[in-house]
Amino acid sequence: PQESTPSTPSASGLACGKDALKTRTGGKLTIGTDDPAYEPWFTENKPENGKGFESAVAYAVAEKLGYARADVVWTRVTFNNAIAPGPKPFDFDINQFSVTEERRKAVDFSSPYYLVRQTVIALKGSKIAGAKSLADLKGATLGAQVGTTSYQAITDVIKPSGKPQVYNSNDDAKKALQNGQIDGLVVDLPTAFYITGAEITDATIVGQLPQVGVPEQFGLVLDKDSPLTGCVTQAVDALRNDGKLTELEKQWLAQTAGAPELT
Amino acid sequence: MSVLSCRGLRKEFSGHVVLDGLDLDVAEHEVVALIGASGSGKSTLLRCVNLLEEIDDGTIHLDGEHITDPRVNPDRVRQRIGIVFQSYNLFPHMTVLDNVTLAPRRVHRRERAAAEAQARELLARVGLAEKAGAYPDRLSGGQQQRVAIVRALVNSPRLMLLDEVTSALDPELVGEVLTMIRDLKAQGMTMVLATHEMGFARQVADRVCFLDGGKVIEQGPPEQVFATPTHPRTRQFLHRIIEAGRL
Amino acid sequence: MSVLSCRGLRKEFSGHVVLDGLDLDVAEHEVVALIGASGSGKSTLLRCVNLLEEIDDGTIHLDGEHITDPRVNPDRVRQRIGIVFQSYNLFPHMTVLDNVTLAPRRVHRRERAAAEAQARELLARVGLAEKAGAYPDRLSGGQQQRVAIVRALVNSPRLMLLDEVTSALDPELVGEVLTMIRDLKAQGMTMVLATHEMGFARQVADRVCFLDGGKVIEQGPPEQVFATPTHPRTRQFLHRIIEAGRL
Amino acid sequence: MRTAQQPRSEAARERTVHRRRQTVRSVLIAAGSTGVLGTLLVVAVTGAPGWDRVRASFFDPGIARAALPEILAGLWLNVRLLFFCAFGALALGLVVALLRTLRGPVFFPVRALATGYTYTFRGLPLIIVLYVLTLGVPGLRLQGMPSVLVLGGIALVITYSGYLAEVFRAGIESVHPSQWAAARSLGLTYRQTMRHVVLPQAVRRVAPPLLNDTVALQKDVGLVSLAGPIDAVRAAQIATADTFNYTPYIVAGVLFVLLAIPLIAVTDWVTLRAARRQAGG
Amino acid sequence: MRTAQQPRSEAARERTVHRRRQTVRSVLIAAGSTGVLGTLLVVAVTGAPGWDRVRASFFDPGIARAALPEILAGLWLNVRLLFFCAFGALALGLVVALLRTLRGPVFFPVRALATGYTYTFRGLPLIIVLYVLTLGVPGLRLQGMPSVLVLGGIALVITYSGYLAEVFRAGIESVHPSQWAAARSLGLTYRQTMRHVVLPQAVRRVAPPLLNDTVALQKDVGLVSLAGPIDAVRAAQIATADTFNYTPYIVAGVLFVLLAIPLIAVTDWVTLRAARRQAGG
Ligand SMILES: Nc1ncnc2c1ncn2[C@@H]1O[C@H](COP(=O)(O)OP(=O)(O)OP(=O)(O)O)[C@@H](O)[C@H]1O
Ligand SMILES: Nc1ncnc2c1ncn2[C@@H]1O[C@H](COP(=O)(O)OP(=O)(O)OP(=O)(O)O)[C@@H](O)[C@H]1O
Ligand SMILES: [Mg+2]
Ligand SMILES: [Mg+2]
Repeated sequence: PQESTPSTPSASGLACGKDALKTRTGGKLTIGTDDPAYEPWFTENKPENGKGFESAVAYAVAEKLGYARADVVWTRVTFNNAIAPGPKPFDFDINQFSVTEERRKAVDFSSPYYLVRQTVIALKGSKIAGAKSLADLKGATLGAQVGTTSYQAITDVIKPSGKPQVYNSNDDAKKALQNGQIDGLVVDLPTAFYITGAEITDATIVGQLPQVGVPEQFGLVLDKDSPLTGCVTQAVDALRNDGKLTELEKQWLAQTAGAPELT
Repeated sequence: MSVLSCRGLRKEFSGHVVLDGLDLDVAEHEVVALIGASGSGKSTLLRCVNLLEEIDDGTIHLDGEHITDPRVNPDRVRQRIGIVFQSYNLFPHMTVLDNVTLAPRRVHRRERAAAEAQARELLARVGLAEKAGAYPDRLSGGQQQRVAIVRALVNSPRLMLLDEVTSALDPELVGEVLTMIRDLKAQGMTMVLATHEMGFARQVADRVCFLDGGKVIEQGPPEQVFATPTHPRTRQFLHRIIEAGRL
Repeated sequence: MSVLSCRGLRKEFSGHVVLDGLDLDVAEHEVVALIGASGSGKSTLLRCVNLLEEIDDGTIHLDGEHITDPRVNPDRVRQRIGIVFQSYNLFPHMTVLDNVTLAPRRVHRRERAAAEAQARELLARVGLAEKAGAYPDRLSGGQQQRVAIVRALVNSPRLMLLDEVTSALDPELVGEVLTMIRDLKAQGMTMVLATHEMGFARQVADRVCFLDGGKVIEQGPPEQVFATPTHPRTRQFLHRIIEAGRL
Repeated sequence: MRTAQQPRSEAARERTVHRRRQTVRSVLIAAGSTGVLGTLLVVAVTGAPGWDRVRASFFDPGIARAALPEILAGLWLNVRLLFFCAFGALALGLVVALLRTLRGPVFFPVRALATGYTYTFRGLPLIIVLYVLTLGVPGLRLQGMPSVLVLGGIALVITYSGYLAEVFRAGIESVHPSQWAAARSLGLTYRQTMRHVVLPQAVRRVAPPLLNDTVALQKDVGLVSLAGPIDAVRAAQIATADTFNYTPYIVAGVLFVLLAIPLIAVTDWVTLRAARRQAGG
Repeated sequence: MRTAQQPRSEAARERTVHRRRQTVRSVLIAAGSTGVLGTLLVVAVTGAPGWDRVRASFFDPGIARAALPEILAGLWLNVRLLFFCAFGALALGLVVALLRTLRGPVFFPVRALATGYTYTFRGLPLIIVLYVLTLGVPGLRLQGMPSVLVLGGIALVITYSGYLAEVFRAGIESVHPSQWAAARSLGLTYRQTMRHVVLPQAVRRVAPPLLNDTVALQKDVGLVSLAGPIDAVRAAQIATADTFNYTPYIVAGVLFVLLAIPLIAVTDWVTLRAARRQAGG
């Protein structure tokens, strides 16, 4: 994950101070995320409290760019709106956006701040709770949120025989899992830990899906050709290099190690 | 014994008294014409006799049976009385034959074939044999009215009530219906008819009753009532009718 | 010179010929009654004269102007002709006063005050002064019909066309409208009226025209046409009317 | 005309007694049957095996209270959107209907366009129009692009005006030709007749379907939340996500029904009056 | 009755010539105005600054072809749901309407329930009913819980039957009281009159709004997709999320409109006939 993606403009030589940045509101940094904002990425649906991994990363980036906590303004944008083409109401958005080439046609990404794996979770008594391989999942009814890489993982990696179920939000999908309407739910690993640990306690992590192609990474989303992309990338790189990202990961996503691998 | 006997009939609509102690007797085979100004209660009287309106006082006897007794089943009474309205009220979604056979089949539970045979015979008698399969809106007003009469007759009623059966018709079509009613009279049907057409009343009625103030205030053979009315109200009414060119 | 002059009028509805070379002249101050069987084309003729129907052949002149010329603006012509229909056709969403003043205000661009003053005067003359603010559905049929006539009169038409103006009315309400038409006649209004009421024709018409087969096949003063019809069709028609009790 | 109340004959007295007895019996029966049915329903519902879970999941007063402020804030968005969209759709629908009833060859393309418009937007699910307008169109980055809320409102107006245009047109067609004849025979032009005689009557005739569509619109305005803005349903959804409890949906539903009841009552009243008038005519 | 075609007089010939000239002129004007308007539209649209981007984002044939199979598969779900839900809602709506028109004190609670039903489900957004039934109710894990699709179908049936009940009731009320009088005077009972005389006429009267609601239902059945099943719109959404191109929505929209056109055409025809009959009556 150290290599920044090639199309990211070089940050060197850019003046990235608070005064030089052309943000939406001068002197303020507007950061977007969805409503509700989910754990463990945020806590209590309050991005402004600085708690939760993504909230902490956002404030760290802001700090690197020279913004005090008070200069950060949060705005709420739905997942699908944030990555759709079109003008953006934020300077950057942090909402578990996986960096993909398709999305890059519509928006800019910063360099990645987190390496993610898609994970299948199921109720403990479910027929797939003990699955060891992708083949064990073939006959299962799986669900995911629309427009996510999780859904793509179902259709591209697992390729189940039945139709996947698609939901507007992870909440609906979780409810369907809890109701037994789907056998398994695909989400990213930290979310999987949070769901199984705090939300649906009779659910368990079945396993992580194998990585195909480039590793999946989360990046900050910026408006296409945003003048800030270079500076934000520079800030994320700096955080990675000085070990801050690892530290925040340990603090907020500590338990995510050790999920079984599906082959 | 009279077929119909009304005693002290009283009917009001929210305080507006329409019938006010009306008495009327109709003997078997008799044809009685009700005349009177618009709003004098002719239609109301007929609807009360058919139990379509609840009366407020008085009694109605049909063939000696007290039909305004609240314990009487009105559906059974209505089967013995035929009523025909000014506006025909055929069922527009049914053919002529279905209109006529609806009551025999559903009320009297007769076989379709038997009911239709009888209906066709009656229709043929009034010159509508070939209209059996037609829908009402394909018929002239006069034809529709004849079907309505046949529909009432098919129950073999003891008494026929006819409410302005010609007044929605073009003058040239009135004749057909008149002929039919004259035939019914010849067959001995007991009838009460409300009408604005004095010519009609004169031609078919055995007795003319003039309604005013909720009562029958003058009655007698048509020649007498039309030629030498005794009550001033009757004279005034007939004068207005003559003025309008309709006597 | 005649006010209205029709020559060789022809009108068909999808192949069904209703008017077939009809000629009719109406002199100033003359009242002409059109009679004839239902479907003989009386209404069609009146609608053609008012340019509500396009004719298929022939010409119509109004005060010597060729009004069936396709280059003539029909809206201008209609302002000079008043027409009243059997079913009144008042505008139900407007008061009597608004009904009457609509044309003066919108077509003739008159001041509201002036238009209303004139309308009130006309309404008062026919006994409807206090009904000016009422809506049509609060009026009796006779009152509605008088309003319809006033609405046509307020344009000061050269010619009034009256189509069965009494036949939707209760017999007791006919009188009011008859009186009004007699007054119009006394004031010298030129009128053509279609009617089924021979009594009405007899009372107000200077001349009666009997329509049959799309033509006027007999005409003359009412006494003559009713008493000694010459054409066999006329005799037959009058016979049927008498039979229905309406002559 | 007397308005005597006391019936006088023996028969009448007997009938009155009978009727009074029947009235009393009716009230008793009504009360009794209501009680029986009510009890049966309550027992059936609360005695069902899952009732406790239903109550916990759908009728939790604490959660209801907590969610209420957010849902009310969302509802305010619905109300405002309803207001503007209703007027916009009525105006646009009327214009399209008038274009569709224009006569004369010059107007052929306008008529055809108006017809195509009504077909397209009556056939197209609102949600597609919403997605295209709120997610797709901003991507074009045209100048002066309005906010998502305005775009969503436009989607609602466009979709509903397709219906309303047809409602207006049916109203115009339902005005009796004799009204046209009466107006034209007075010398009024086509426009004047339409404006002063036909339209006022047409609008009155189609008041019931117009109101019905307004009720439907009230329920649909919330779909703009698919594009981001938080309406009442979305607020309930967010609250549900917090608590994993469906009470917020019930709260939103009750608020919607309360909001709709006056409109529905007016609609029913107008509809029945129209139905009875049709029956009476 | 001759059906002569040749007019005979000078005036008639002149008028015929004039009319023929006008017909020709009309056709020319129609063609001309269509051309002009069409050209203007095309120039305005394709010449607009963002047209290239619009075409690339909304009208990409390659993406349309790629998305079509999935969208068609989704549409098949819509069609099946429409079929079952339409029948279910019609049947339930009729039952509720009949309950609401029952007379007599015994039926008071039934009438009240039926009234409450129509108010509630006309006021409640479909999306709330859908959420509660498809995601909330299964959470109770009652026995014999049907599938999401069936639950979604039930939500649609419940919501739409609220409307349809009112439509039927308006139809029943619009049957002239004289029809009741005529049937009762023949000795038919209330039930027989309702069944054989009133209902058949009522249904005919309300055919236009019934059909309209079917068109609306066709557009709404897709909302069950929020509970998981993939309908046409959802399929388009998935395809769009893959490519950030809105062509799949356009494809879905075109399919919906094509599917709806026959139904809409029938609806319009029935509506106009009814409007004209009302005008003619
Ligand atoms: N259902 C009703 N509710 C209230 N008033 C009614 C009702 N039916 C009739 N009336 C009133 O009762 C009076 C008598 O009406 P009815 O129809 O019996 O008169 P009629 O003699 O038949 O008149 P017409 O010659 O016009 O038919 C009228 O004043 C009428 O308005
Ligand atoms: N718009 C129309 N389309 C087709 N046929 C029509 C139309 N108007 C009238 N007719 C037909 O033209 C004929 C003449 O009708 P018209 O109304 O002029 O007769 P009328 O003499 O006024 O009859 P009535 O005494 O019944 O009023 C009838 O056969 C009628 O069916
Ligand atoms: Mg009467
Ligand atoms: Mg006529």
